[in-house]
Amino acid sequence: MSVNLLKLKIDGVEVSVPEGTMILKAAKDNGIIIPTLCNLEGLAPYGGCRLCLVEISGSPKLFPACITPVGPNMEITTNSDRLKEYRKMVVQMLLAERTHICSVCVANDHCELQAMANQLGVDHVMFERKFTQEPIDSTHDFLVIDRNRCILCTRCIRICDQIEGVHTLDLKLRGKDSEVIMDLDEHWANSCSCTSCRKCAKVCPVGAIYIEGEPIGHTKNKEIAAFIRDRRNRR
Amino acid sequence: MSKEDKRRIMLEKVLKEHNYQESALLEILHRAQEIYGYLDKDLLMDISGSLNIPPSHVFGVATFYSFFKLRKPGEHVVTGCLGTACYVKGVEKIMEAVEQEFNVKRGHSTPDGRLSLLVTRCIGACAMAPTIVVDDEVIGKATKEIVIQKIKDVLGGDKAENR
Amino acid sequence: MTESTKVRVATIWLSGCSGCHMSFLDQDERLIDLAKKIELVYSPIIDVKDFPENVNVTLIEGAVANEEQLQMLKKARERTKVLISLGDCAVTGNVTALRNSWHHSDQAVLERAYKEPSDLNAAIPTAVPKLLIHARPLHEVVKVDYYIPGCPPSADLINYVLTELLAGRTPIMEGRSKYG
Amino acid sequence: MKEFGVDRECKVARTGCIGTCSVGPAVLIEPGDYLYQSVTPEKVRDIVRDHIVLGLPVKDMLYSNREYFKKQHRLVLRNAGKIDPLRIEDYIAMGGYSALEKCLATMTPQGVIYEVRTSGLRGRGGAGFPTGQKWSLVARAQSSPKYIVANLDEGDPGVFANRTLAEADPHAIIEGMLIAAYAIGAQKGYIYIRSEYPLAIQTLQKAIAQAKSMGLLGNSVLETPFAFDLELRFGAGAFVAGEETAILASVEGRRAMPRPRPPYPANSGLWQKPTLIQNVETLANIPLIIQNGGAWFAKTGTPKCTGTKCFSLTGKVNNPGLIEVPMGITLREVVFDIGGGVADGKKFKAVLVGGPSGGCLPETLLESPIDYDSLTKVGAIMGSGGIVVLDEDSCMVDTARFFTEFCVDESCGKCTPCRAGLARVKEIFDKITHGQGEMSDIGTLEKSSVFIRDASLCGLGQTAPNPVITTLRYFKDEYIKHIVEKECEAGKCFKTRDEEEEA
Repeated sequence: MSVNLLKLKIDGVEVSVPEGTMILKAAKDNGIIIPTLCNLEGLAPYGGCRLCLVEISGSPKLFPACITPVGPNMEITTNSDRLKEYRKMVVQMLLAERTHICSVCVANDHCELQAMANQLGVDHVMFERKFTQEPIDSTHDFLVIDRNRCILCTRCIRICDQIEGVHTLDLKLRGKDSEVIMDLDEHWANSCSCTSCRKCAKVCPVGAIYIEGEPIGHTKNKEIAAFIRDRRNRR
Repeated sequence: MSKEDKRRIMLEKVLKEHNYQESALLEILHRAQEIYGYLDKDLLMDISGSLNIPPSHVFGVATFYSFFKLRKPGEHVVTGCLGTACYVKGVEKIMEAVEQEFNVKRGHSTPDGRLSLLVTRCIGACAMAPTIVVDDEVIGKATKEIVIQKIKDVLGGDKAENR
Repeated sequence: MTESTKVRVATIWLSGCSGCHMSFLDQDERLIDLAKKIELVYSPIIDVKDFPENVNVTLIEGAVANEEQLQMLKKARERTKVLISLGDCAVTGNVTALRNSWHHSDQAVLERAYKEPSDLNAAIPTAVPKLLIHARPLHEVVKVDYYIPGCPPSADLINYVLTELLAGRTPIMEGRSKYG
Repeated sequence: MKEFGVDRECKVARTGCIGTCSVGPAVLIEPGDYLYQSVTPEKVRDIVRDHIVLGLPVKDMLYSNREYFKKQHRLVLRNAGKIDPLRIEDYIAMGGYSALEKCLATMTPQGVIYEVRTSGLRGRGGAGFPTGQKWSLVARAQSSPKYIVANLDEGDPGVFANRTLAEADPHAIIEGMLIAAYAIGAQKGYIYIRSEYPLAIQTLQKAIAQAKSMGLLGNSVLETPFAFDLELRFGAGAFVAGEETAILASVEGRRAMPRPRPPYPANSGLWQKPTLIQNVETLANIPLIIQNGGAWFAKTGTPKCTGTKCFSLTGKVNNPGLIEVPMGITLREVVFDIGGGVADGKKFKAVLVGGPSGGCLPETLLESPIDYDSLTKVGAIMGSGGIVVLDEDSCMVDTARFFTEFCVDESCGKCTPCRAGLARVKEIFDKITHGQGEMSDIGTLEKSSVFIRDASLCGLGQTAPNPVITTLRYFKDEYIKHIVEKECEAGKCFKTRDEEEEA
């Protein structure tokens, strides 16, 4: 099977990319990192966080790079002033949405949201921060979920469904009230389907799901989904 | 046959009608709510098993849509329409009056379970705004006096029957 | 450079742990260079009673948590040209804002702090200024010109920001600042 | 009627909504289009005696505002009030299903699409995408089966055009779907309808059953090889489910969360198969286009926006109701000529066009013609056709707050701008309407609403800031008054907590 290569420009650099590749991946393969929080290689793209928005010349709209495939002769801009400004907005809105206090968080220094804020120069949040009282569930032997730190990226839900294959996790309610739940919104210890595989904790970009007593740097593993998927595909 | 068994048979019929299709989840939740009045966790687990879809998925769907009730509603249900036209025409004042008169907050039931006060985002009767639905009766061009009297009537009606 | 042409700098310590001030002092020998250009006119580390007029730069550590601090912050803002939030408490509320989650009254916060943990003679001290309902970052109360996040911000970062400002440049925080 | 002995010459018929809801119950007497308003059982006796027996219309009970109908142009609502929606025979008697017959007997699918293209019809769901173009995309898509979804999830508060259409003329929707299905090669269709519309659901259920028994739906439509089956799917109280990709998720039995496009539903819709999603009002236009030709249809409206549009006219207006007007009519004509102006002699302040994510337009923009492009230019949208008139008693800050709150409640929560952003915008409004606003809040509102518009995933988030953006553009003075002088001229804001509890 021959792969059709497409020619396009990313930030002015001409590149050749296999047809069907998402812009995010195409950029990464050519050394351009587009920020994202919800996307994770190996999981189906979600398009929710809106950090990876890029401009494609000829369209006034912005496109999520994680879920928009490359097209022939596309001219993609990944880092205009407007995009930088909007990415800062996304991070500010996420920081303001729930209780994000880096200094007392298990994920301090290993948090993708924190790193994103630092990288983008979000030196303050223009919105009044919410200090939420979402339930913390530490009933499980070693897995803990603190929903006050959740950014609703759904990586945990997707890896539970797409890689582990049990779909213990899902979202309940909608909008700002959305929460990650186990089964019928049970305590984690009472979950009828959780296999305690820890993948959710491995891919959580923040400190919302973590393993009690284990250094978080040890838990986190961004490659796990891509690795398992890749090996499965080879079979 | 107990009431519970009868309901289960009705539910089974609904499930069968839809061929136990995953995609009919919304329809089945609708019908289950009609049969049982509300959707408790046992019922959701039952549906999850019958359609063979994960419990968290069923719970996620049941809570995403505001029409589904996961708690037992009151015997009588008053629903205020908070659509644009009703809002502009002052439905808020009527709702506040009802809340005060019957000591119930929107989204909740009275402690004795006799009355639930709910809100909806538009029943599509905008030219009759403001509208309030008391049980199944739509009251158009409502005033707080009319609505409160109507609620008193339906609440009082039960008492008379009981006697 | 004579005293009168030096930049008048103040530092304030509101609800914070003083770690940011420690970090400020961690600039070590760079402080000597700094001292040639600035005059420290008000700070917890010098003995000046009232916040002076005509201050060029004020660095403020800590969140605003009580009435006294609120008045202090407002006064500082009025008398300062460039106001800088120093550290996570000033920028985000940080640890001092943890109490915001409980949405209690100030009384409940005091009881939690002074009565519940103590075994003996539990009492709320009378000298505590009245708490605000929420501990807030500075920019929710007054206009803030620059932010130096961090818990604490590194001495390098503090030095960078001050050096840039003294040189009349705008500090670039992208990739430099660090929360937590 | 028996009493007067005219029961043989006259037929009492039930019918769908005529559109004059504010003066209901209404009775229409044919011939002559005599419409009686606010009828009661006692009054009916007078009407029958004077009008039918003596031939003298009862003048003081007639619907007084002839202007209400004069400026309207009823295509979609052609049968509303004229036929009994529960009788398929009535629909057929008015020429119903002959367009379908014409298609199946004399036209190729390409020919049907050509007519629709020629008509210039654009999607009535709000976005205004050219219908013919959409059809050819689905028709050209390679995989099968193909599906068609009729969108009757009229979630906009203050809008009831689709409900009226379904209740008054359900077969027009079904016929439109059949023709569309024939054109694109679909064999299965769903009508996705809000569960809040029980009468419309019943009407459609009956209509589908009748169509099935007449051989209009099923394995062999009108005894041709064309097969088409139709099912109803019920919404369950989620505004976002009206969005194109969210409706697909909902029909599949999932949470109605939109997904980014591409891929477009035309290529990958229901169960990843090519799917045509069309608003029911669009579909109801189809039989007319086939009957009379695309060129005939294109004569109504403006060159770029052909045909008519139904609007739910509500708020502080004298004649609220459902209207259908040609594209290009001005807002002034709608509000003042058809609507009869502002109720109770109050002063006009603004008109909100396009539902909760529409724009608030001031009096100076009343000359704007109603079409997709002109409305977008002034910051409003066609949306699903809601027009709410606001008078001097309405506070624009409070209005923007109300719609923002609506969108906060209805956001699905998938993307950050809509979920986290709108909630912050609403908090800023709460601050301002409680007297704690600062001038810097205006800047924050402007910045965030433009960001939410540009960065949100779906139409809900992208249009949700419209009321904020337009009120900031046209009524900034009111914001400043609220913030600086803590004054609300309409008297809506600045209730203290005590006052709120008292009320």
